[in-house]
Amino acid sequence: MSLILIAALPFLGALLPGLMIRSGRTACAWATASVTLTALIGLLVHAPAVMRGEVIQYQLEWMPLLGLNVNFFLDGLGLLFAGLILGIGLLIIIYARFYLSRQDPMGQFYTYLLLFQGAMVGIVLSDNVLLMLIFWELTSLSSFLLIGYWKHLPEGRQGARMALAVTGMGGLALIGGMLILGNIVGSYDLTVILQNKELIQASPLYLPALILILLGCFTKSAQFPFHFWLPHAMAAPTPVSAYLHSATMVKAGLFLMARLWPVLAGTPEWFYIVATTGLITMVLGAVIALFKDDLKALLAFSTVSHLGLITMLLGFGTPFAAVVAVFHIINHATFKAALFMSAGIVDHETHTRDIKRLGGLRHLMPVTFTIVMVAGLSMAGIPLFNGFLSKEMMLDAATDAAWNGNHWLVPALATLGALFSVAYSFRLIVHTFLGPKRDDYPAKPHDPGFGMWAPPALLAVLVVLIGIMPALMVGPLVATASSAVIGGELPYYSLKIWHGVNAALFMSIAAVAGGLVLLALHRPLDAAWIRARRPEAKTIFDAMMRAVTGAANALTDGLHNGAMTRYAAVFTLAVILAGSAAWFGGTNPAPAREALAIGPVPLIGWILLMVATVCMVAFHRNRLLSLVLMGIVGLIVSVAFAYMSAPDLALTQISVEVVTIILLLLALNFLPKQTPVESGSARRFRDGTIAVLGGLAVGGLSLAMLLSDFSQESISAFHLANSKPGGGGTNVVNVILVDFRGFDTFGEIIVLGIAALVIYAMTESVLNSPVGVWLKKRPINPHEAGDRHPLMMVVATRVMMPIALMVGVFIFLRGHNEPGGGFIAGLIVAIALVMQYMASGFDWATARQRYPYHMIIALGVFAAAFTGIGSWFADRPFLTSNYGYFQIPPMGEFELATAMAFDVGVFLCVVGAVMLALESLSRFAHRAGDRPSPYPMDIDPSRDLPQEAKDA
Amino acid sequence: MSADMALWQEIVLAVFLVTAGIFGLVGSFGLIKLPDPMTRLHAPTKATTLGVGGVLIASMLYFFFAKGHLSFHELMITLFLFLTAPITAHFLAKANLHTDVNRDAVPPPAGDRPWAGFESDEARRIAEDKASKGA
Amino acid sequence: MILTSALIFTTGCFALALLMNLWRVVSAPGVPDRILALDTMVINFIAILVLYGIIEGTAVYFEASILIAMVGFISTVAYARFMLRGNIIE
Amino acid sequence: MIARILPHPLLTLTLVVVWQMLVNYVSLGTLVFGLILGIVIPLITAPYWPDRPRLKNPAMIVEFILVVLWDIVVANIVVAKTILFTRNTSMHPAWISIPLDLRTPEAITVLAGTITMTPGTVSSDVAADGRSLLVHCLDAPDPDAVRDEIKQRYERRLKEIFE
Amino acid sequence: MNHWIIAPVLLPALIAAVIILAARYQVALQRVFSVASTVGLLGISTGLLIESMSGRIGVYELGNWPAPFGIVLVLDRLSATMITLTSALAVAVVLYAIGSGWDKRGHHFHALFQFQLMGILGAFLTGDAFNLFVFFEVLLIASYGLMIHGGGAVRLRAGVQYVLYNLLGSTLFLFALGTIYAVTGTLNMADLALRVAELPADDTAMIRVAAILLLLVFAVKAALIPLHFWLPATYAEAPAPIAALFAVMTKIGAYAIIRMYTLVFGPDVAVTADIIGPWLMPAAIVTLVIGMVGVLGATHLGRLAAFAAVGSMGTLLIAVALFTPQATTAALYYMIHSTLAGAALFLVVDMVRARRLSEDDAIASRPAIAQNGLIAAYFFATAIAMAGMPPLSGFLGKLLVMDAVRAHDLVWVIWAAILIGSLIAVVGFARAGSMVFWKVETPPEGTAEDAAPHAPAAALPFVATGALVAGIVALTVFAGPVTAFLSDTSAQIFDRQSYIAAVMETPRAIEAENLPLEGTKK
Amino acid sequence: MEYLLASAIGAMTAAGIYLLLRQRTFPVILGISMLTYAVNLFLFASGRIAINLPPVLLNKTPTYTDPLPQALVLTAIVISFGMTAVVVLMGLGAYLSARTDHVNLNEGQDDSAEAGK
Ligand code: NA
Ligand code: NA
Repeated sequence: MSLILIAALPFLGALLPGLMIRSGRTACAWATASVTLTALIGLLVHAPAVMRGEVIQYQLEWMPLLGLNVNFFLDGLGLLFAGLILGIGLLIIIYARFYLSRQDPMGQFYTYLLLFQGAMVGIVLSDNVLLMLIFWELTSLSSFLLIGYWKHLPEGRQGARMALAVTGMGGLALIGGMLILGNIVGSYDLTVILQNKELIQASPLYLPALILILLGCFTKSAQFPFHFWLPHAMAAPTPVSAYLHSATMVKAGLFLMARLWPVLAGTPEWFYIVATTGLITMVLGAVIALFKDDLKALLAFSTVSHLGLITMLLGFGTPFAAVVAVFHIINHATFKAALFMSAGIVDHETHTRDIKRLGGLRHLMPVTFTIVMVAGLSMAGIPLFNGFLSKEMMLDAATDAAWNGNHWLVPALATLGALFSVAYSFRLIVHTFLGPKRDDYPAKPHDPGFGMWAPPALLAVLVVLIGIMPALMVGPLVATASSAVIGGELPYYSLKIWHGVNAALFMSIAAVAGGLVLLALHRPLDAAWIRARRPEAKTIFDAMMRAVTGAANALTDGLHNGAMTRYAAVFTLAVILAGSAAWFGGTNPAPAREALAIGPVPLIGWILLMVATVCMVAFHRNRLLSLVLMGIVGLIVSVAFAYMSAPDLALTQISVEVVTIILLLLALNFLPKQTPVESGSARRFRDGTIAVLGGLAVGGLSLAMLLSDFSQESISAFHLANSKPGGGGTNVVNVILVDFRGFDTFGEIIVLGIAALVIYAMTESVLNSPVGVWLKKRPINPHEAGDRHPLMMVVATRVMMPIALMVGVFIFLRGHNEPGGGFIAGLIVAIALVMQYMASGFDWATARQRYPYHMIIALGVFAAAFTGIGSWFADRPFLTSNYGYFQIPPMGEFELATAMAFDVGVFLCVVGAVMLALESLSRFAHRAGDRPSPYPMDIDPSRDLPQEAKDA
Repeated sequence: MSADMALWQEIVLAVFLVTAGIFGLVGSFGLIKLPDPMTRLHAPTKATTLGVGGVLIASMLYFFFAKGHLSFHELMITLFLFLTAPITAHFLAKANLHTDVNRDAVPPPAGDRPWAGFESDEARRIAEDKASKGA
Repeated sequence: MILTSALIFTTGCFALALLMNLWRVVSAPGVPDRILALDTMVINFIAILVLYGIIEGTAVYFEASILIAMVGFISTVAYARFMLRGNIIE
Repeated sequence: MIARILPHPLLTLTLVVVWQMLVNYVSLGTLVFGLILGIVIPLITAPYWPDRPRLKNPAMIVEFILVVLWDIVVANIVVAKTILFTRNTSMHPAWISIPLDLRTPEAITVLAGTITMTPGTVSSDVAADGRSLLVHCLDAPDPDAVRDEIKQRYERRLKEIFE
Repeated sequence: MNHWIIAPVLLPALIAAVIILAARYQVALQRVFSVASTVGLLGISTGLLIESMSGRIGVYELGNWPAPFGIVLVLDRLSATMITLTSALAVAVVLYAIGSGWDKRGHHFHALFQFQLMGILGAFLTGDAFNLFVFFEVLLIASYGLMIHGGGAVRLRAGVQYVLYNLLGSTLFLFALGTIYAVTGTLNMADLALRVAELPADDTAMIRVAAILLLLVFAVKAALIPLHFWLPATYAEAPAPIAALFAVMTKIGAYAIIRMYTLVFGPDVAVTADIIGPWLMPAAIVTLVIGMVGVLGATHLGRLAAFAAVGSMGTLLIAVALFTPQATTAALYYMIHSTLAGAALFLVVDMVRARRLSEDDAIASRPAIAQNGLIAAYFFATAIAMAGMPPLSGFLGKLLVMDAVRAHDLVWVIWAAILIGSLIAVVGFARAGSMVFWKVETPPEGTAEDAAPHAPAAALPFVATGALVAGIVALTVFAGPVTAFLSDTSAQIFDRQSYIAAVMETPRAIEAENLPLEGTKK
Repeated sequence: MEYLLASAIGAMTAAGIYLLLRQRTFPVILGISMLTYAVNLFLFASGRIAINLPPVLLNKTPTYTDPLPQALVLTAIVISFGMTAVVVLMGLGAYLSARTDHVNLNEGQDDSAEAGK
């Protein structure tokens, strides 16, 4: 079977459980198991070849640009691990079928499990470190789901998060390490990396890479000081613990250390970091395990300890130690998985995992007892069981290790670790199964059904078989796997029970003896342990997480506290600072242009503008006054435009100005009329400083700009030259607007149209909310003057509106050749309509409005767009204009330009948008009691006249 | 301003301009000098209108003298100002009546309903209802 | 020469008037006074623009003048209505 | 029919004139176009001017305009004098209430506008029933005289024109 | 003549006009138009994308005026990629909005949506600096309306801030454009590139100011620290489908930075070389960190998603700030990824909101929501993507970025920021996900029936969100071909000459009648 | 002239910024409007200034001022008008809905608001 298929099968299979769960739990389990079994068979097919020393490869390009490819290879190490993952996985699937209760969503469980399995297989088969990283992180994610599987348990959620945080952190460090590694070698392919030991170890980046990679390994394999997550992950259902924490996930770190052993090991850095960490972890884990009353916690810490042991072996950096490590990986997987499953059985049957509430189960659960005894003795390192073999070899390897020249430290600590290992292993057996039967078990214990005990039993059998016939059982596997780790000649070693009388034997005996003594002394020691104050990893972690989350929250909410004033201040300062830095980093030549003379008229304008501006700031709290002052500023600006040869701008500015003021007045009607004093003087000083800085910067930039010349000729020379011959108009600004840059104008009218739609939509939503109800019900302001629709105003409007419309038509028609155009005309017409609204009121005027403003906007957009599209029929781009002169007899020569049709669109859009906006806004003022006025004016004495007098 | 003109033309123009300037200035001065809002209202509505009117006539004459072409634009502005000035004044007077004026000092109208600005919406509604019932 | 002097004089008058108006806008005791000052200011601006047209000998500023007149009227009315009724379109 | 096409003939005339002023020169083309607009625009705005006031005596308009123009000139001089040379303390501002004989809104508006543009008076409000006009005088030692003059000089003429 | 280039701008504009003209009050009709337009846009964009693959740069001279005098639209691989991404996102978002009923919560949703698309697509296509401003405004003003769609006090207040902030941005844009025009006398981007390169050596201050101001403008859009303050509240308070669409809005900033600072102020333009990249990089790093810290510190899902968006912009801008072809490839890949993932995340957040009693999105336990499992799965997938965890495109994008910065001076800082940022995000997402989906409250007794959270039955939201997730998966699976295309894209981006040549192939000036221009140096 | 224009632009910018930093929507909007005036003049000034040379080809002046910035400013004026309209309305809507016109989200309900009565 192709390697990619082996890796992909669990992922593809992950879809099955969800589908199969409807066919029942057993069918679901079988479907899941068959997936794993298929993959396992596919793997084993390759075993003979791998045993022969071949390396099976599979390559598929994924992201060649990055060097991330779907490259897999299968060597001895991969075979060993993949076999463990799939083999034990198969047993776990069967076991879980019986372990999980009816309430547990089994489909989900198997899905997560297969995802995890796939990720693990992916790690061990990857021939590309980036690919491996993906699988690596996937194990973190899928284990997050598995650990948190019982989501109603807070421990499950917390344990899952903790595991994810710690292993996730390691995984991210690993990314850094792998990238460096790939960087040094120039390839992310593992086979390439593994051939470049010298290059890697000589690189100055070796140490950072090593540290980052080891961070990944240590966190995954629960090495001190990252060991604390593992026990908390025990909140997971036991099949998960058995799988993840005996055979697979925690072994991923070991796998990676083994995988990279050929290129990373052998340096003092490697030795001191890896071996020391392993040693400490081994001893610490064993010590804590002794004092754990929870079966699974005990097993978890024992796992920590054994992982430490294997890490230490890999850390020694010697080929022999590496072989031992591989061997112990196999052994640990077998006995620890069996023990976890048995612990699960005990929990399942007695409804407790507390050793202090157990004891005497030997009689009630003989089968379980047998399994636990076999596996437990193996864990203790008692002869005839496989754990003994690798422990002896470990002690042997430890005697060869010198720590900073000290030859007894490592062996002594290794023995100490072994001693505690013996103690907790025996405690597990003795305190749970031996002793008198009790009558206060939470549930009546008995052995489970075959399906549940068979998987651990099978492992127990393996424990014994390997223990008795190591060479026969696993000799070839150890050899191939080890040679893959070492990447060269295997050292001398032999897998057998009796190695003769050597140092290791004495250390072993001491460990067993000491362990039994410790067990005997357990009660007082336990009391002392409970009394002793020691750092609780979970408390520390929780406190840290709380602190970090709290700090994150404080920082986030503190920075983004919704204070617009601060955001604006930061914005302004950032712009000023960045702009100034850019300016002072460059050079600015002396002024090239001579300043124009200052005439009296502009000087007056300037004085007025400055005074109005200053007053606006000074009196800004009086809102009406500041609005008036703003109107003055606008007026001066538009006159300034007129003065500075921009009549079109003057017209536009002034007409926009009045609509803006009307808009603001409509709004101000509902807003407070005064702005309260809220800023202290320090704050005002700060704001003033920013304002002055900004003013100086902009003023300075303006001056520099005004006194300099274009460095190259401006493109507008073209516009001046082609306005008449190309665009058919003499008002170059208008020709630019409707022709040269008509597309800008198209966007601009759409902006206006959108503005009106937004205003309309918002008005609707406010008026349809409780606010609208409140607005309608609000009492009439007794301070309002009477006379809503004054007679004089109405009459004046009747005359002025037609005149204004006429002016609008005039301005529109002349726009192409003289100042004016659709935009200004639109505003004038809108102003005329507003006048009507102001005179006779909203209801009366709206009732006489024949075309909805929405429609006018849309028609405007259409007119503009279809004028543009029209040019497609002449095979010209959008908005290509054409113009011509036509004779209409009584009126003389007329110019017609398509640009004028475009301008009609502009006109319509402006009228529609302005009116829709104002109309929407004025609807706020409607009160519930308001009657639509039937008359254009409130006072009309002619209504009292007899009918004939009116007709006369 | 390069056009050549006869002296009398210049004098005529100057008279209009100077008069206009004086009136413009007086109007704005009155705005500051006069004692209460209602009296202040008189100053600009009249003096200023005439001031700007003078300038507009001067401009019309200028273009006629200088270019021989009678411009109507100025006439239009003048017309417009004359049309709007009373409305503006009317509104401002109403505003003054509303905010600053002692209502007792204002003589009552001939009929039984008050000045429009003094009649509340509620009172107007009642009066209108009564009128429509009577009709 | 006469014309030039007259133009300068008149421009000066209206300039002074404008300053007075602005002063009034800022310092007036009541809002109607301010609106009145603003209205006067607009009219004086028109005068200045027309004078400038004479000085420059161009008629190009008339549209601006017409528009300013129209717009000045509307905004004055709007301000006054705001004073009177709060709501300017009802 | 004519009324439907020309709801306000005088307005049409005004618009034609306005168009000439805008275009700033007179030709057949501009006249025709102005006429077209003068007809079309009132049609568009007709809904906003529903009733159609008729002029009884249009010839009087000319006389009325001349009177008013003269009064405006006088008004300005008077007001300028008052501003410049009368001490604030020696002024006699006064309110006067003018009962109206005019009934059409257009006529009342013209009267009010005229009052505002002429000597020392500003029309300030209309009575809620439209039967009186409130006028403020800048300096009127004898308010009744002012009232009579307004009625005599302007309202009488307007009455003749409009009603 | 290939008129298709302008179709992405015209189609939504016309459809919007049709909607407001003919379907103002018929939501069903609006939906039909809106979906048809969006799907049509996707088709057109895809066609243009395929066309752009040839490597030829398409230029559309509006009004038949030659560049630089008129406005041009330019279709190159970059703009084609961006419009396709936008159209694809729009299809998902519009379907979600319809399925969730969001479009009925106020007026003019579909019209504004189409206008918004017009603005975005126009911004990607235009080759004119001022026209870019216009399209920015189109998309912004439509976004204002969409942001406050549905109303409500908090949303309106947040909306006011959003508008005010962006008004500042627009003002700054005009300052920058004024400065640019004052120095160079042109607005066409290709012409600008030519002219900036020819600037006299002693006259650099002004163009430097222009370059930096423009950068700040785009930085506002791209939510670069310290100009990102508009984003969190806006994204958190906006209707979710709109927040999802906004995922592409920040990318406009990034796009504009890539475009402007490769073409006009490229890394080889000495005048500005020392201020663009060197300023952008540290800010991008801080953005990343702030964003990820925000993910951890968030107490509401909306804010969490918003800060995830900020963080992803940080990562993206790190890649952009290098201004190398390799890093730009990474940036583009990450851009596509974070658009899809960020949008999907917002939709998932909305699904949670829609099913909670009070429509709140607090990261706290509540009674179990309907379809908890499926939504949790979506959340898990999008969280993985946003946090940059394997196997989804976020991880690949992150690797590409990290790989691309290897040679940079700040490589260690960047790597640390990216990796630690990912870690913080992972923890934050895990915390949020486990609180919201795992830790469910049992509803108080007796209220079980009527207090049962409403479960919108429609499948459309799931389909729409699923489509985005599928997009992420596709982006992951086809990372090879995608990156190959993007690599060609960045090669084209850095080949300024071909862009300039394509746009400026018409004669530089047609001087029919030489009218002197005041202020132009001769 | 250039000095007058530049200083006016600077002054309006300063006033705009100061108002922008106020805490209520109304002054902030006025501040933005001031900034808009300033930036429109700035953009206009990018074509430099010329007196009495409007780019209308009917007036046969010897030269013309730069028409392009004028067209740009026109577009900018229109756009900023639309923007102002929207923000004014949104500010009003926010005030009516939230009973406060504070621009800062972290400021609580405003009891002084007229709407609250
Ligand atoms: Na009078
Ligand atoms: Na054209």
